[in-house]
Amino acid sequence: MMTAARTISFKLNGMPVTADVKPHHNVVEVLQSQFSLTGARETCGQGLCGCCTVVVNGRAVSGCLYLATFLDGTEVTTVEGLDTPQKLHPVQEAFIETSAFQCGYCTPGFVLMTTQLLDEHPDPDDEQIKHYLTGNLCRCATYPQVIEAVKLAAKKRKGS
Amino acid sequence: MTMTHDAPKAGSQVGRSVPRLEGRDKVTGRAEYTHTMRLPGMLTCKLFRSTVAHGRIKSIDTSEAKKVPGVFAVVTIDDVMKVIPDPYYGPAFHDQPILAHEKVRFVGEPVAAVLAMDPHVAEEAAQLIVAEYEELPAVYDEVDALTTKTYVHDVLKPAGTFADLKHLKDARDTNTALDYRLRKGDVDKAFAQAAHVFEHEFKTQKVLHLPFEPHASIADYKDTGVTVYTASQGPSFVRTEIARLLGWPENKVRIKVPYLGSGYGAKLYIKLEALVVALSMIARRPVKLALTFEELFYQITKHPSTFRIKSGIDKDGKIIARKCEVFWNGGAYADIGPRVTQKSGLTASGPYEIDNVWIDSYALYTNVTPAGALRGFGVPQLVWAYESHSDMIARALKLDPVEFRRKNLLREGRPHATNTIIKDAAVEKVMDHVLDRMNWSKPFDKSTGVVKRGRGFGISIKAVITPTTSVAIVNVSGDGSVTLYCGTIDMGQGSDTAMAQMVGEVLNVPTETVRVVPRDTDVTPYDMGTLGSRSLFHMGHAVQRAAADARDKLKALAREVGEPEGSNIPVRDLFVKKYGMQAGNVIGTGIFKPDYIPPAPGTGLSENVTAFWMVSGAGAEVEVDTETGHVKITKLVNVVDVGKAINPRIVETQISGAALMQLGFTMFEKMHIDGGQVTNASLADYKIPGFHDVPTVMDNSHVDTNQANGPFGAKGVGEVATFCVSPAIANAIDDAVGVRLTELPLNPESVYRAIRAKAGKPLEDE
Amino acid sequence: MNVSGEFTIKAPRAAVFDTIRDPKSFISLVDGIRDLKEIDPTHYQAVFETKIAYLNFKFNVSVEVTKLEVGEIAAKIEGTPLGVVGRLTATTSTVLTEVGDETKVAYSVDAALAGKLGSMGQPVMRSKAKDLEKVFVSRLRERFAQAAAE
Amino acid sequence: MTPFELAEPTKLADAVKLLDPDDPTVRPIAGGTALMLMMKAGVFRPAKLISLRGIESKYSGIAASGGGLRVGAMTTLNALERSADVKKLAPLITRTMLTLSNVRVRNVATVGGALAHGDPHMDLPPVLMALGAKLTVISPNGERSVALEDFFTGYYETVLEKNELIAEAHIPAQGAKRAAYMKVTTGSADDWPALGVAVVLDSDGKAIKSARVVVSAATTKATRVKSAEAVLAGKTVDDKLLAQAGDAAVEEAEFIADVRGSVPYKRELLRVYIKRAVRQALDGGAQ
Repeated sequence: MMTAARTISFKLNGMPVTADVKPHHNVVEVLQSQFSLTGARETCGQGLCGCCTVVVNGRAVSGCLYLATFLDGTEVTTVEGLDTPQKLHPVQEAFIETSAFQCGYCTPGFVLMTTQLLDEHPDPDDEQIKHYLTGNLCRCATYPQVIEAVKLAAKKRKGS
Repeated sequence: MTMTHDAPKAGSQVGRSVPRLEGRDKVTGRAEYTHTMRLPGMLTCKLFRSTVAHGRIKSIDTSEAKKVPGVFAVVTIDDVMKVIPDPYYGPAFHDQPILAHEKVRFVGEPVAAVLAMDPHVAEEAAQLIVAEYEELPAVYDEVDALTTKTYVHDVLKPAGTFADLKHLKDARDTNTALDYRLRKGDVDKAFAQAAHVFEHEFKTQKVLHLPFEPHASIADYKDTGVTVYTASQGPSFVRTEIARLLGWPENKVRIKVPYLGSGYGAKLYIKLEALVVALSMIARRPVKLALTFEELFYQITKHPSTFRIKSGIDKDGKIIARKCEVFWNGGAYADIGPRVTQKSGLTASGPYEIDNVWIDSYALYTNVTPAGALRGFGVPQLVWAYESHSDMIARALKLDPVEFRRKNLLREGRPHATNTIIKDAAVEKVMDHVLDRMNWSKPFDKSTGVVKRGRGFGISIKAVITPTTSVAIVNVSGDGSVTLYCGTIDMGQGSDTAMAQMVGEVLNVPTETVRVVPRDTDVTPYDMGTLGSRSLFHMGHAVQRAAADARDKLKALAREVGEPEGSNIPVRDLFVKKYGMQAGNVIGTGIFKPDYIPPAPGTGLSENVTAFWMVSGAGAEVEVDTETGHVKITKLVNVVDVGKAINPRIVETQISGAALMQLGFTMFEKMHIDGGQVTNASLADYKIPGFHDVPTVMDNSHVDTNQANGPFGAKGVGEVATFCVSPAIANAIDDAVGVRLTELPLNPESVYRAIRAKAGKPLEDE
Repeated sequence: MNVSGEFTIKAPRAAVFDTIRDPKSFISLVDGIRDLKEIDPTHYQAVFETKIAYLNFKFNVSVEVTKLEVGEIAAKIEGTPLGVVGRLTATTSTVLTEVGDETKVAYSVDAALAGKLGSMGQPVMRSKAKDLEKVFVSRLRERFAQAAAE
Repeated sequence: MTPFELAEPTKLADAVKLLDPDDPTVRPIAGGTALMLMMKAGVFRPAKLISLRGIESKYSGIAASGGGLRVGAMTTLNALERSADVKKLAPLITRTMLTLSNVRVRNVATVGGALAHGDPHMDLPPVLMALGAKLTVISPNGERSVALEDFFTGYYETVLEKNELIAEAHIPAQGAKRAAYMKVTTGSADDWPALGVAVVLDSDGKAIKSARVVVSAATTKATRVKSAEAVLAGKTVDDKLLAQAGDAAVEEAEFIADVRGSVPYKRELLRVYIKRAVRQALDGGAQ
């Protein structure tokens, strides 16, 4: 039984880390407050917009609806874990090259979901893209450009 | 085909699809936004909000909240007035208190603020505050607001910023925050002479911006000065207003704005900034207020509107008279509503040449969340009405909707209703381009089954907010690298990139090498605000001038150090020649304010009412399910006159994004309000467009024109593609199933009810 | 939010009126009202507690009887939920009409819920209101069925 | 959100013991996607949550058994979506998963949670109900079986006692039956439905032997409309019959108005979609 803060351990973008969390803390606030990772953001707070997307044990989840304590023992990837100082992830490159964002607030969620999409469907058609990304919303409505970005990313991924 | 950007290069920068300069920060999640910022020692604020639409505050009991462990302070207006004695702010009226003062005027108005280190503690404590109100009658509808005896404000307090509001000073017993009038010719006489007169009423619903980064501000107050980090579209205005509230010179107030998780007008003028400054003064620590998504519904919305439009048509199909009465539902605080009322009001008669025009446009206070500008400054509400009206007239007179418009279109060199001569407004060209992209002249299969097809279009014009000022600085460093200081906020529209392209063009450097400094009023000079598609034109001019000034100074420096005319010496070497090492700067400055003649009192007429005209058109093909009222948009054509496109790819995404946003406002977005309470204040119940709402075919383009007085021939584009989407779709629905909807949104139930009503079997109410 | 409807009770109008006009008798018909306090003959206070699944909502409620005539009762209700910022306001009107030896009860409730519950919970509350209505009708019927049997 | 205790039992039997039959502030949490919404809105403040994430793995599995499917309550919707057994034995479920919420929710939300939450807008209740699913429910006092059609009692309300948990769902194989689930949105395309209609037909061509028809979303709970089923049973499908089935369903169902539509409009939608769902099932819906 836990009542107050407890220390959890997990792998964050490949690095073993620990965090002190209380049961009512969600993943987004712990990433922001304890790791200064602000790529996952809470917008709608209801798991509908996708701005809070993080990948836990290889599966995308809504960080705003996910209790941080459940990260104990998992492997977590955030958008900050995709690139290296030398090179952007092909999905990130594709988003830049197609201008598949405007304000950029929802972009990390789209980028992470696209990496998952391409893992499952390396060569997706429009319907697969729309279906997979339907839980990501963009108030700037760059949807047509995102579809272009996903297709370009698929091409880049095959090339690399 | 995938359209990607052009590779970096020197030489011509303008007209290049340069990838956004901030792209890398955004796709890696490292771009900075106020909502996710933290300062050491910062307190978090959570608000206790009114549950009454209109009432006098009898008491506020904060005692239980103060007892919650971890609560630093609970603040009401009494505490605020100890540090800011006159706590009222606003761009047009000083009507909005920092926290509710004596009265509450809408459900959701902030009444008390709780400060704590832990946001969960603050939130919990806010739930324990109890306020008692003496409830007053409330007014919600904009037309009622004009005649009711219920007054939202006891006395009106114009801010003094705008000359045309001065006559409202100390006005009582009114909800009218502005009554704009235009009088041209003699409408009554013309109506009497008209062969046909048509009068229709159109309504728009309450919708809101919903920036995905909700409003957020952090204030760090010190007796020597205050720094505010804020998600704002107008840091210069915030600075002026905070300085006024504090009785300080502007130079003690520093406003810093990182990237904005969009704005669309939601973050204009002053929003949370006055409150966080007051709280930081009280707490003597940094204080952050970041709204939740739900709280956006209590911050700012678009104006609902009622538009009564009446047109007199002669026997040849020429519009000879038009009377427009527009009622704008401004909510509890004026915000920038009076400007919406005036600046859009003056184009209410549309892109048509009409000799006799009468326009009354009223900004009205009501007891709902305040309304401000939303991607179009009121123009989408007007176009919705006048372009629906155009089709209804053409249909009634059995005229071709194209030919009816063509007969009446405003053309180059002709006077607009305001008497301003139309210049560089490609109205007919845009319309023809829409029709071309729609294959309008080709036969169209309307289908005879359960699902019927139809098509429609619309055409529009807008005047830019005039006159406004922008200032820019271009700094060439000792190594030749170039830095731009400008106050335009890049909230996703790509302004940093476009401005850098202009600098690159003038100074002949690749855009990618130009640094655009993050907005900070200690550093970046004045700009009126990032709004109304004004920045590319106004700030673009200032930037172009600043860059040209720097270029001229570099030339002067070359002469000074003895370089021959036309020398290709690298800039770095110039500085070395001058200072003996890599050192020094060349600073270029640019200021722009367009010419303008204010509308004459009484008639609203002016021969120079706008710095430039914006023009857009849209066409829609729809499929209507006659059994359910569902409308599928199979094709949406958007055409905009942008002058010369500085960055074609960004222009295209702006057109596409604006049209899709308006598609949401057209088809389903609506704030439901019951007894003053918003009942769908969440993304679960207030839906916005997603992937599956994108029309099957989106066809976005801009016509190739030149804005002769624009920087590099360019003009604004951010909001223009919103204007015609709503009437184009409504016109297409009418074409498909013969029903006319006059109120947004065009949701399935509304369409279905109209179909049933037309069949003489109306569906019963609830 | 408006909830309205009508039903008939096998009892004379005067008897039905007496049952509804007496606050103690009235609240025993409504599920979840307790701790009734009379302030004066037209003002009352009570606690209203309702459950939706595992969610408990408790309101302090004040009632003002605004009309009390044979055949018609109207009241104004204000409630404050405990522990969450909100406000419930309602006006109700009940009209009793004689139909032969039965009484037709026509009621209409205009309710508004402000704050958190109002912004997110309207459909649930609407559904709850329907449930309360059913309980009310069945308890009223039961009472007169009992009265008839006695 | 307010602080609460968290217990993480490793056995389902222990989990039900930790629940309190009289204390509504003690709740189980599985995927948590729905519960978190209530907590974040401040309408639910738990004293204690019992996490079911650590319970025996058999409750997270799908097995083909006795001509049907046994689905553990902790099975994620994602696992349900990908299961070959589900696709073979109840393809209607696989097809429904395509448009059920979004990938992130399906990755986390569980079958038990989606049922126990009792939200009338969810897709799984009408579909499983139309397929004739039964639930095994356990409490410290033992277990009982509840037909899904008897499970829901109202908006967010079910027959579950506060110390009961769903252990498994048993879903009869669809076999040769024709089935369809259609949902209608009136806001954005990905809105919660204004109406859901699930039909499972035992039929021979257009001749229907028996039918199960379930309405959801427009009503306060997923509901079998038996009068419509009776209209269809033993008849050959034509426009008239479908109209009669629609009328019967509209008569029987209890509608609720919300931002997605008025009651009269939802009635009309149901008429239309009973017709469309039956036609879609017969024309090669999920088989």
